[in-house]
Amino acid sequence: MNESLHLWLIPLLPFAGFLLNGIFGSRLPKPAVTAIGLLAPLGSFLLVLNAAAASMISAPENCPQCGPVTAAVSFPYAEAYAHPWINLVGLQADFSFVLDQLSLVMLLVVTGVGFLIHIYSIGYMSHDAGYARYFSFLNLFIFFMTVLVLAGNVLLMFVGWEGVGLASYLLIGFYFNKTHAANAGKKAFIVNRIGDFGFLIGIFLLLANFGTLTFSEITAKFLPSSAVRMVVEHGVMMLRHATNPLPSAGVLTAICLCLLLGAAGKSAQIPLYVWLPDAMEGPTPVSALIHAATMVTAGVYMIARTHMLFDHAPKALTVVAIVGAATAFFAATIGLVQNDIKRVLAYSTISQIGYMFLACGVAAYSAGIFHLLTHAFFKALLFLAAGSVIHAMGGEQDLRRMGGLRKKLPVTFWTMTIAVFTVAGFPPLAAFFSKDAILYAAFIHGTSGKILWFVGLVTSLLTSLYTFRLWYLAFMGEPRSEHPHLKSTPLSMLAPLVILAALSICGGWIGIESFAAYLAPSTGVLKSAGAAANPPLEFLLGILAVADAAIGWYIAHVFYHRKPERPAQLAAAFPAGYQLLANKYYVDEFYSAVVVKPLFTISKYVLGWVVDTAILGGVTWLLAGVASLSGMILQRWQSGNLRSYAAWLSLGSAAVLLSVWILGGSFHSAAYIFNIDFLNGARH
Amino acid sequence: MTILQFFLWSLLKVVVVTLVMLMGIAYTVLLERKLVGRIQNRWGPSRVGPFGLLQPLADGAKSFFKEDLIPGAVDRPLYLLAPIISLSCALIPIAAVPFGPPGVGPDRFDFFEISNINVGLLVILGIASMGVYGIALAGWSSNNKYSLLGSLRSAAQLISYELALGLSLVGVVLRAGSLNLRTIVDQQATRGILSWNVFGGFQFIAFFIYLMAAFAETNRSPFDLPEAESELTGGYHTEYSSMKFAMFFMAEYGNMINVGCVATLLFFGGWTSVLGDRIPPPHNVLIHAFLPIFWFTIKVFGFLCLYVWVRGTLPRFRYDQLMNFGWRFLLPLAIVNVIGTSLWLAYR
Amino acid sequence: MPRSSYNREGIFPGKSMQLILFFVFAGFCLAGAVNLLLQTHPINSALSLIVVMTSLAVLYLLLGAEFLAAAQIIVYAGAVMVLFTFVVMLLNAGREERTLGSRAAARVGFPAVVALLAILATIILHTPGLDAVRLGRDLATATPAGDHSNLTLLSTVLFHELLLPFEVTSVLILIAILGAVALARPGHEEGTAAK
Amino acid sequence: MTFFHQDVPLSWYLLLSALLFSLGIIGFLIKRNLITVFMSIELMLNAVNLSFVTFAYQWHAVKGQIFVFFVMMVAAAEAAVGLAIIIAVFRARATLSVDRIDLMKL
Repeated sequence: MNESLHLWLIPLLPFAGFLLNGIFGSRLPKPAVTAIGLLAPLGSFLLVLNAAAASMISAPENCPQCGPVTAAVSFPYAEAYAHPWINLVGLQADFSFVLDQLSLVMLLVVTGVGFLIHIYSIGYMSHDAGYARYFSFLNLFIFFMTVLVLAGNVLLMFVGWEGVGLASYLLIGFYFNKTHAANAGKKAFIVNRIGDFGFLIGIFLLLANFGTLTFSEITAKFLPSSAVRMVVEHGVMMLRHATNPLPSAGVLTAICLCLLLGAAGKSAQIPLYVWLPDAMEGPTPVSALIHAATMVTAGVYMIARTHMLFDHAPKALTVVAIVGAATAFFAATIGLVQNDIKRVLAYSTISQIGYMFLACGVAAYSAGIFHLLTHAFFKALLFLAAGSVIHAMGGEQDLRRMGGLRKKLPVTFWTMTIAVFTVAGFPPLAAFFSKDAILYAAFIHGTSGKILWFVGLVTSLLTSLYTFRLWYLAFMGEPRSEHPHLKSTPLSMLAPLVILAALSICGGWIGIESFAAYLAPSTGVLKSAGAAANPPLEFLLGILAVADAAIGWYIAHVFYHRKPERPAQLAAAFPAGYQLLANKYYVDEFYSAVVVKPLFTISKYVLGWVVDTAILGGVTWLLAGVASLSGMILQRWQSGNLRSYAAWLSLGSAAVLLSVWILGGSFHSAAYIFNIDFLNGARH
Repeated sequence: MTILQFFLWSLLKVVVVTLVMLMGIAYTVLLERKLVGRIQNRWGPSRVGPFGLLQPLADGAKSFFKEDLIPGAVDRPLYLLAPIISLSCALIPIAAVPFGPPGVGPDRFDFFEISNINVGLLVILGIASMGVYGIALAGWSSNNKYSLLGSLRSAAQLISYELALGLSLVGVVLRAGSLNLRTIVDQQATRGILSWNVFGGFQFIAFFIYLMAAFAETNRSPFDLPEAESELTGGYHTEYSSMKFAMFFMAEYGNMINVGCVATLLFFGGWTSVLGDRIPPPHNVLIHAFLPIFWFTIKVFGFLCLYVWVRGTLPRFRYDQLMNFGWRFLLPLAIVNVIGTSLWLAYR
Repeated sequence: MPRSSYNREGIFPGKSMQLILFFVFAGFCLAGAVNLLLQTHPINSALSLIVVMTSLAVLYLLLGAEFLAAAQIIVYAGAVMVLFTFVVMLLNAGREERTLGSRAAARVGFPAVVALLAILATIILHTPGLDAVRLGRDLATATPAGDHSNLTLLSTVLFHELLLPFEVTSVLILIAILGAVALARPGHEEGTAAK
Repeated sequence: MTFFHQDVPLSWYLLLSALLFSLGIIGFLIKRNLITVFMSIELMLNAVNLSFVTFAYQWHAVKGQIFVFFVMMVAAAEAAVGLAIIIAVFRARATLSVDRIDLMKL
């Protein structure tokens, strides 16, 4: 019943685009580069839509337990290629893609938003020298991201994981001749390495304790225990024996914490969030696609993917929740005082992802994914709008030098307004539903949940505060600097803005219940939804959320519109606090003092002088000496004289013949030397 | 028969055939001189004997008694070896040539062929190809630039045209399915002239190629560049005199005869009559024995006449023309012929 | 008349003929090979090699491989060696001078060769089954195919079982031709020294 | 006459081929002229061919002869290329002595 969806094409098209643009891009004319760069993601987007259509028929009840269904494609739908990809004792990793509700949603986001941002980039990068290079990198990112999402086992996912890291590194350092950009790229790369280190350890632990890395098999381990059970693998139901028993809770917790470290690294959560703000050095569309919409949410996706592990490790879940809440709060506070428009958005991103982690932490994965979806829309919108502002002001990013852009950039203004209201969480815009779902899920999550809920509430106040601050500073009031020439924004940039605006208006109207129901097979049932739902309470909480969003708006209105001098006074009143915030809690300084400087010292003195120069150098010198000495002896052999070669050759052949003869033992076997077996074969 | 008888008979065969061959060579020379004379509207040799029939003997005696001078700078052993190689390579191939059907005579002793080899054709070609050495060594050993150039030329020419020659024969071999000359002849005997390879076997292209290549192989005009007097004063045998020169001379005509024999065997039905097996073999033993030889000789004679005719009429090629003709025209043509023949045989 | 009546009986009847011919031509082979070593001028060596090859052809004939005998003469004696003599003439290579290039050749090589020969001889002489087979009486047994030429069998095997190797060899030869042309074309090789 | 009335043992052919092979090696060892060295290679090839034909006879196997056929073809190709190389070397070095030609680069 499973018709082939050709999942392999989804990553492959962007990869082809990457190769074409990367190799020939510099020689191709600009339109050709554009065509290649656009067609690749468009193709994979259409394929994803096709997959969605194929699966939508009676999609919700597709799950391993409920047997055959009437859909053209039943989830989880898997394609395996060239398998076994890795076939070692104890390690079986097929090169297999799996498509289920979760990965479908994620794919829609990645390819859809990705495609929009590709379009946007045409206008934004039009005057850039590295046009082809930019598009090839963007396609490369799409390729790796789709691999990450489609991966059927942790190992393949890790491949995509590293790949998107690479793409992000390349794109952050796109303007590699700017020192900041290069350093930012390096920073992102290194910080991600720390996270990936955790991820790797997690993978090893998984392999050691489960003996498999395939998601479906891991899930199977948790199914109600019986010697033989049904497992869905490669899209067919097959019997599989339960091998080694379930590991202990401690081990599970350890695994989950390692995975969490990886997720935190990729998704810029405490303690590894420091790279994201610097990542804003890259081109704005990149910030929108990679560092807001898709890549940074990969951590959330990963946690949702491996939820079967987290479900059985409550401690780890608590940690996830705490990390998420803390990140959300701190990032929001920092966002309050940033003056670079993109940095404000970066911190907003961090805090929003904090929300998602919070959701995952309270086992409301579908809520987290829901927020991921909406966030992808409005945050991409925010970034793109900011991008068009920057584009219009010729690269100006400082909020204090903007202002009064409302009339000059009407489209940008209105879309930005929609985005701002969305972020702040006003109904009926998308973020309202998702954030509301998260807060509700947190609230009903035991007593500790109440605290998390409160933090989330405060954070949403801060959120609306800093977003409206941005809004007022950029668009309201009078121009604080004369911008000589406002470049007109091309249509290719405006169209994505409008589309994304529409999406972030109605993206949430699905409603968490149906969304959660749809995701249920792959992320488990959402407790807060369905039976346990408590409409009045939910309504009350919604009112509260909207209220404090409104408060945030009011404060911002007072501070940045009616009495612009007030913030300065406030900063003067609490210098310490202001400095603390302005310097982002000195986290970077702390890291550099605790980690970076000692590392440099050790590397320079201990590793550099002692290990490298003395030990390794000495050993190498010794080896080289031995080698050259024996070379000096042996080189007399290679006299270059043909006849001496012949002499040694004949000696060697004599030796070989003798040895064969002697090893052969008897003359009969010596005779065997002669019976060249192809002769034996052709006896007549 | 006993080994002794075998030896005696074989000896007899060899002696007879060799003598016939030598005489043939001598009189081919005469034939050429007379014919060319007629072509050029003059009498050929006519003084010695009736119609100059004894001319060859006179020539032989002359060249035998002439002073045999050997230049000082030559590489002596090779200089002496070269003409021997040439002549022997011209005389040996006849050993593989059948003049008539087997089994005539006491207990199926093969009178009409010195040795019946399975791959007789290949043997003839091989020995003919050895003839290059005679010329090459002659030119090289006589330490003279004209000789060297001539010998290099002729060696190159021989090698180039051997390809075309061999390929042109492949068609015939394919049709007969054997390299045994007698098998090939028998297969042409069935319907007389209609089943000769050159007609019935559709091998006329092959024959044309063979003809051209044969002219070149024997260094005959229009391909007689190695001894182009105008440029090379005599080519590889410039430094040779008297008997040694005569040996080269004989070698050339011997080769002509060999080539003629091969052509007869492969394309013109060998010793079989024009009607082939249509007419029953005569009862008279003598006629039965010598009719084949008659036919064979007639055919070879015609071929030799053709040789002389061509020499009398055609001018000499230029060297590059020669090479181009061999490589660019004959060789592809031969390949096409092979392909065509095999297709024809496959779909017949 | 049927082809089978043309079979190879009556070339050399009698076993002693085998022996005589073997000794004669084996003698030629060895003499030629030794002469190849003794001669100082390459052209003489080439000629003696030709002697070796032609007499080898006769030995092939004795061993019932008449096609190979012919091929030996045509390919080796007729083509390859002509090439050699050509090159000798072309380069006008003189007598080789007695240079002392390597002591290893003398001190290692000759013992090695002697050892090799000794081992081979012992193995050959002590291997059963080799003396069992003897070339004898009528050569018909010599040809694996039996009554008429083994050419048919040869070509059958060559063009059915071993077709691919055959084609590959043709490609090889083509490449060799190209390589030869590319190498021998004057003017493009480094430092064109004394001509 | 008794001697003449015995057959030829195959081992004699093999011995002959072994002898020729060794002579080829010796040629390789003692000859200084590049062309002659090449000739001794051909001599070795021929020796091996002889043993192939002998075994083909012993086993009544045609494939032995076919192998010789292949060896011949390859030898022809080898001769063509090898001699071309020799010509090139001579053009470059103006000598054919293997003792003089002992450097890869000019």
